[in-house]
Amino acid sequence: MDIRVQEAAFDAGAELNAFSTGHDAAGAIVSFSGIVRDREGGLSHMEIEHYPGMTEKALTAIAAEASARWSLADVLVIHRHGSLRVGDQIMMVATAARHRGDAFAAAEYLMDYLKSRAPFWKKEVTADGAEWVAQRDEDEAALGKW
Amino acid sequence: MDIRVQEAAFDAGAELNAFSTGHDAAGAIVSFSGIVRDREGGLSHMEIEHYPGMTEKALTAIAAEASARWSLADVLVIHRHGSLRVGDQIMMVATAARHRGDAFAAAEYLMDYLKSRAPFWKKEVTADGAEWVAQRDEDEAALGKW
Amino acid sequence: MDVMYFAWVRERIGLPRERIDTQAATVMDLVTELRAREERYAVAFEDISALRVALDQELSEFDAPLAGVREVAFFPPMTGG
Amino acid sequence: MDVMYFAWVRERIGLPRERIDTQAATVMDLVTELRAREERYAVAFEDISALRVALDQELSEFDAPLAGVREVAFFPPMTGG
Repeated sequence: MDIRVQEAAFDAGAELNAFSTGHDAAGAIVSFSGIVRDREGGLSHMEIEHYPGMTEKALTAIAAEASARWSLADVLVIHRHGSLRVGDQIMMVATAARHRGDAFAAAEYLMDYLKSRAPFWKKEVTADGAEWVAQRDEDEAALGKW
Repeated sequence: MDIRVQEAAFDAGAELNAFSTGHDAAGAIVSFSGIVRDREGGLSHMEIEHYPGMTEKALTAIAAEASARWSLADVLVIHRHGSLRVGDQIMMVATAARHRGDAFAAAEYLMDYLKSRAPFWKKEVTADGAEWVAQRDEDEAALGKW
Repeated sequence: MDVMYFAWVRERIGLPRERIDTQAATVMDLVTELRAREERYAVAFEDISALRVALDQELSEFDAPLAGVREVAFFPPMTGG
Repeated sequence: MDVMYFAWVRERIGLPRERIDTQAATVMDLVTELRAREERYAVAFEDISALRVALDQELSEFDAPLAGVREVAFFPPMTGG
């Protein structure tokens, strides 16, 4: 299990390749990556605040729960904080499993819990000012399926 | 939509990075990659046979159906044929969407249909001989959920 | 019509494709004709529940008609991915 | 105890953390104390259904007891990912 909370940029492709090697029996790899998009137009940049200490604990607990629920060979979580521009990678998760169903379910579970239970907050900064991103009802509702 | 059936190796990380750029509003990217594993020990290599012509048609139809069912910005499918060694990338799919739920569902749908409806056949070659991989009951059953 | 074989069907029959002149009305009729040809065909088509068929590169069924079909392919269940 | 604020709670109150001596028995008692301090606290804690609380870095509830807790954090719903 590899959990990283960092300000620095990362290369999702290079991380995927590194993660994909070395799991003897796990031929199924699922990744999710989140990228800063200018959804409404006019986004200058995004600021991501987090709660140092709790963030790592929360992500580790979520990854441990995923590993308990599904048969996984490995889990990777990387999440950035600080200032990000359009096109930047915000975060990624990856799961390795023998069977693809486990890899898919665990990756989606990680994302659903990370989204609503790990202490990150996004602020979108435009020419008109800055606005904290509101939680989407469907993100909270997504937890109901697990 | 980008569908490739090829004998040549590919770099999943580089493909993921290339796929992740340039979708203006689609910040959610899901990828699946399949890697040759030596599950039982003793695997010399794997041979993948396919049905040229039908393969491309079947993959295109599956990707088109996924695009009709979910709100996707883009779909990538790469599948190799020929002789592959342990650790080689067999294939990958990737989906780009505005919302992660669409990206996850579409990627899993693509895999479920690709697995049982695209004309590829795997043969595992060991020191003891060669054996065609049998379809797993759960792979056929997986189609029932869509 | 062109008849193609893949994976272990190809190996049992010993060739990847052949041209067959047939009056078979359905896929099953064609299978019956092929089984009667030689032992290797009888072995390959012994259990059609273990086989799949494509007509002109579209998955089909064994009771499908062959009228107008140019390419028939027989193979085991797919195992890609 | 250390009280921390994140995102718009931090912005409304105007500081990221402070040391507070309190006899509050529960999180809600602490919120009531804070609201009474100054307008900026009253504004930040106006609608606690829009807030989340963590006790010693674990998500908790507003009716949870504070006995033994060293670090309390208030913040809006998380929006990572």
